[in-house]
Amino acid sequence: MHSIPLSYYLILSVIIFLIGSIGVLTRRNAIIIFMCIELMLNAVNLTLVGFSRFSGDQAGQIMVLMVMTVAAAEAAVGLAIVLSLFRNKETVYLDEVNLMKW
Amino acid sequence: MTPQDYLPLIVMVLTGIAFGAVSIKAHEILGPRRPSKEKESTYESGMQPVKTAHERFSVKYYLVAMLFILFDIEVVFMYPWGVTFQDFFDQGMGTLTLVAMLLFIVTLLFGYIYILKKGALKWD
Amino acid sequence: MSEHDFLAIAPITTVAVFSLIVMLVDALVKKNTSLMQTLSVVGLLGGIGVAIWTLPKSLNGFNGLVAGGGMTNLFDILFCSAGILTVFLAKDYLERLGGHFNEFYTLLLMATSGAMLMAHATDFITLFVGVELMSICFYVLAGFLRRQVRSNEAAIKYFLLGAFASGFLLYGMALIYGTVGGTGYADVAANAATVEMPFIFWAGVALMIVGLAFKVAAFPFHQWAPDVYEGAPTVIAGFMSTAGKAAAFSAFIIFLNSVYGSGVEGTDRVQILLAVLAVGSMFIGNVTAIAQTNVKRMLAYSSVAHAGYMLIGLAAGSPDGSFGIIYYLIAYLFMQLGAFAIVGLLENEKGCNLTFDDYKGLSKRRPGLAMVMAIFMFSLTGIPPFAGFFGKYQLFKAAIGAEMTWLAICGVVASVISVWFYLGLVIAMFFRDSEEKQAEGGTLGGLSTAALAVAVVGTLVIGFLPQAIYDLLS
Amino acid sequence: MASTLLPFILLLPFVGFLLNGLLGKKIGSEKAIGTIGTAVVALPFVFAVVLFFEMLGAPPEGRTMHVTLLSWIAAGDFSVDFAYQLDQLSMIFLLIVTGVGSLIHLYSIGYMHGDRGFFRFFSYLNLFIFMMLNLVLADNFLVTFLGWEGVGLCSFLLIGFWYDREFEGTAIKWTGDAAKKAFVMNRIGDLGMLIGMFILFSQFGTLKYAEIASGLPGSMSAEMMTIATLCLFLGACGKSAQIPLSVWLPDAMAGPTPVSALIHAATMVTAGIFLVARNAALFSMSHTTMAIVAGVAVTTALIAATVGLVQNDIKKVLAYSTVSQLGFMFVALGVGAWTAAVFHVMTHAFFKALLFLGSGSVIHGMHEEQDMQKMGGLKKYMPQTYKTYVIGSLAIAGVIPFSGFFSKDEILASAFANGNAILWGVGALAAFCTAFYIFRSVFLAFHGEERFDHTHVHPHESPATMTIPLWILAVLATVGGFLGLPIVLGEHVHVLHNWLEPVFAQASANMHGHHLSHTLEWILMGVSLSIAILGIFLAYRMYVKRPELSDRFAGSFKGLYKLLWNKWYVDEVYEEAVVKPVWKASKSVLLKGVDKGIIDGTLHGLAKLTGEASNLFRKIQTGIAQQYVLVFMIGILVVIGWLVFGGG
Repeated sequence: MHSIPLSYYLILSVIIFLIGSIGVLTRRNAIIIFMCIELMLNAVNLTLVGFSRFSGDQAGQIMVLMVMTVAAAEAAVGLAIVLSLFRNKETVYLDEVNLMKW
Repeated sequence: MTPQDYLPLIVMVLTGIAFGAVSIKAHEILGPRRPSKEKESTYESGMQPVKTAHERFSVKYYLVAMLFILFDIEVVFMYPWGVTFQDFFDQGMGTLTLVAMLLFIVTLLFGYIYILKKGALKWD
Repeated sequence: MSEHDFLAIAPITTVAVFSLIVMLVDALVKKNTSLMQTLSVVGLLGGIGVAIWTLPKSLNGFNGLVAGGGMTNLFDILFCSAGILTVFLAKDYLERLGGHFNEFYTLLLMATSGAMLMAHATDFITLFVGVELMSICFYVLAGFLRRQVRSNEAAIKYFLLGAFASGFLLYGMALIYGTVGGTGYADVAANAATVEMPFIFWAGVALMIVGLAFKVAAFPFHQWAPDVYEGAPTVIAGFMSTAGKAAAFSAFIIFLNSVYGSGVEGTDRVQILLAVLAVGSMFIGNVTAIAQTNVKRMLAYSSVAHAGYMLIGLAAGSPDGSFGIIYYLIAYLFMQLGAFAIVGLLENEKGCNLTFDDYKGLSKRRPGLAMVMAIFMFSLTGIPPFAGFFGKYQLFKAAIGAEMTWLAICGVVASVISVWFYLGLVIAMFFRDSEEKQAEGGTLGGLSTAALAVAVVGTLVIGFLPQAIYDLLS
Repeated sequence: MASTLLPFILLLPFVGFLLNGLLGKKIGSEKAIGTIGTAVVALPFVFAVVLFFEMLGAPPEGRTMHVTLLSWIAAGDFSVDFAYQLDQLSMIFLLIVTGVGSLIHLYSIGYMHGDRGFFRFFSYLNLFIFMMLNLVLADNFLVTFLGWEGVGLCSFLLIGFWYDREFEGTAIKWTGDAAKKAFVMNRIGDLGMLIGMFILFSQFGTLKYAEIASGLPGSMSAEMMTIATLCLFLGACGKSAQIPLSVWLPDAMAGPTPVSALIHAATMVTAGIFLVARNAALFSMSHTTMAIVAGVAVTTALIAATVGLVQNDIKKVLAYSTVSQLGFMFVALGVGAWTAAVFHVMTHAFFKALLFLGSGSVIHGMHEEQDMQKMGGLKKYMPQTYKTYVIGSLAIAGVIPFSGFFSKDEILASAFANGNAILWGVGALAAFCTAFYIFRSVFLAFHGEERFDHTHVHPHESPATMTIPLWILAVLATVGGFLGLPIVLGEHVHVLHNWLEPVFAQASANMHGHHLSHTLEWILMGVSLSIAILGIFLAYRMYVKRPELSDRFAGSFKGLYKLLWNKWYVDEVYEEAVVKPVWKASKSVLLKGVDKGIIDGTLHGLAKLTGEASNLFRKIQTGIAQQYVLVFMIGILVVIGWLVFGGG
């Protein structure tokens, strides 16, 4: 049944996670950065589901549901924040937002 | 299953890609090109194009979209509830489980009343 | 399900329910500000009451999802007190800065309940939900003055970095879950010693430590803190830097206890790691604070240093250490919140009155405030007999108890460095005269006065009668 | 009896602090405030005297009393109470603090007259007394440390009392900076003290002096003992202004003169000596530490004294003199002459307070003029101040029978006996400089022609509230020495020694110091006396005699003045050969080089370094979120690397 071993899931999720975090590191647009973060969260979801599937323990999948909901809430808040920033500063590029430093 | 068994699949994918590429290229090569204003203009099913497609949407769209996501995603918790409800019911914990879900929905309802009263769903 | 389950989460439920009520009042009742304030305070007081009521019990509810009683409830009381002080301070401040929206109270209560959930959590799921509930409210609150660019900037930075960090936190949870085969701390304590893939387990622990270290603003994951605290509304900055830190530490303590308790080999590495983080935070925080000209930012950097002091307690990994952390957090709550409160009181619409120069000659203009501020500064420096000294003393003692005398010595050195800037402010207030006429800050409303009084009394009481606190904690 | 009186002794000053501090504005009248302020210190003095006689009545071994006011901290294994230990040692300090303290309070009523911060001043002084009493009466380190920090805080507040005045200090401009400098310096010392406390606690599991002393040597290795004691000594250096933490004291003169007299001469600065004396048993375990103490101390004594030679600000002279005298006390501690140290603390409290108050009265009469070059001939304007000041000078110079002679002679003698000739020689040199600079100040201020312009300055004698304390202190400075007559006059004439013997028994046992032959003691006594006389004589020559001589010389070439001529010539030669070099050396090398250059330089260098680091670190905070993410990621890699592969 388990034709595809667990390690495949884990490696794939690590790759996705890294793609996400590298995206956060390299992109300037706040919204795209946030998308990358969502990507990281979903990579984690993959890990959780994978583990849960192979250990037969349901908790992992419940956690995935939680993560999805939280991600949605974060998305809503995040977009609102970006919006209010855009209203004041006319930009969504993170490297232009450096009023406070040192 | 061994990798060999995937061979037909791979062949099919390659064929598909090749077909697409060839047909696009071929059309470029073979097709006659005599551009004119009408041809360049956007196709509005025969109508004259009115104004540019690039325009800002009202923030209301985003607002509603966010709210939709929020309330939509909550449904996700009802699936496991629905799946396990029968078992709880058999154990005689049906009412308790039902009350739990009702509490959950009521909490959502509070949120709904809030956005309603705050006028987040008003359009004009 | 049994009454145990509900008793375990009773304090959280109280505050959460009140947050919903406040939200509805906001939506349904007109002319409701004072009513909402009253309700918020009532809810938080209720939370404290319930917490005290269930304090003696040792509860464990919902199949190990949450715990209750004992230390956990102490944290509840801490969060709720911070919330009450913040509510008191918020009115004057927000009205003066033209950002008085009623959502503030709902968000504050929800953040508080999130913090409480973190303290109660004995399972990754509940911990994650708690962390996110608190953080999301903080994201909004940080950007609450939505017409100020600084506030927006604080919000966006906090939001992106925070979400990023919780991604790692979550990944850590997932990896640990996979290796120990359960999301509960109980599973960690039971199976950590016998995992098949120790590498993955330790990677998970590392990621969780990173995530929590971010939440407490510890070096090298601290860089968000100065910017966010500077940009956020001052009252919120105060609440975040006290209750937020406390919540993260409460989760930190419980999680690490489960790891230490599991008897898995390699916990010494965790201790060393935490010690290094502590030293880094203390020195980076204090040394960088020296060069600051903005008082709010100076406090932000120093809060990094204070996180470092408390990490010493974690590094010690002993009951003494946890005790020291709680003690320090209580002291820190009063002095830090009080300091931020005064900064907020002096701050005016244009966000002026924030640099050291603006504080020159304050003892002439506002002698009372200057005196109180001086007390907070001395306490933060750790000069006896003020509260801060005994907190530090406990932590350093714990470090010595854990054969980490060098760590205690680093702590003492760091606190000596901190004399420089804390005292600089006192000097400015008392021994300098302002060159030009100062832009007058806000007036001292009744509620703010009450809050300040509480903070001062707390600082002094903990300082002069530490015995009381010991009895409370022991 | 003790248990009933001690609380009053402790709490009365605190009550005074609250009264003056909170209601001072309301009370308003200086008389009332001054009376309250003085009474709350004078009453404890009376009580202290009562207790003293009670203690005399008790048998020597039964003289230690422990009083616990309230349990402060009791956390499982570890408990600290507001517990106080009244034994022979703390009794002496108690008497000094309250006695001298009340005199100076009395004096301040006149001195601070009309100052807008009058009530603030008195509340600070009362608070200081309270903290000082905590310091000297504590029976455990933590309460001492509480007082230790408290007095630091008060001195900080009082140095900066006139914060709006400019002030000519070493590398600082405002009195506020002087205050901060003092505070930071003290914190560096406290750092040492805290570490020492931690080590002791980790070794003995208690912070009670008695238990630690009885637990010695405990499980401590010799190295550990040395480290601990050295850390404590660092703390002592900070409070008692020993090199390298000495530079704050001269600047502390920015404060009002009564403060200089009370805090920076008589009481607070001797806290370091108290700390070492209180832990004599501990220190005597490590001969390394003792040697270092003696070395540091004697260096301080000499350098400070020589720097004192060239100061023109009368208070600066006294400040450096204080540093140097504290050096003498530490020398005594370093060679295990505990009694001598305490003895000198006492006599020094008398004569130095006297000198400071005298200078204060001069400054007062000269309308805040502190430069001795702008004084002269004040003898006839303020006779009382003059007389008392001379008495104080004789005492500090060490002229028999004034108090200074006995204490200083005992220190030098024991330095010779238990230390070595070098220690004695340097000490003697310092003593010589002391006699010289103090009388230089006498002659410059009170003798010679009047160098101030009479149009603006009208010198006048100070009011009775100021002169009375002067006289009382003068009497004490004269007779104070008889408490410690040299042993050579008989076994039991050294009252103080017999009094303190039980306290230091354990420590002295560790030191097994040897006694000098009586003849040698007589010789040393004679030497130190002649040194003092010589110094005074030289000062006289240079600041009083010589001008007249030169005038006469200008007046006539008559042969009968050949003798005088020669004498004058000799004088010149002498000055060229000896005085000028010393003068130059002290001015260029010691003052500029060591004091300002090395010591001050190092500390400012440290501060500067921290500042630079601070500016560097803040640049890391670029304000761009991605850069934070980068640091974050690096951090993660390190953490994972350590936790996963750290175990190898």
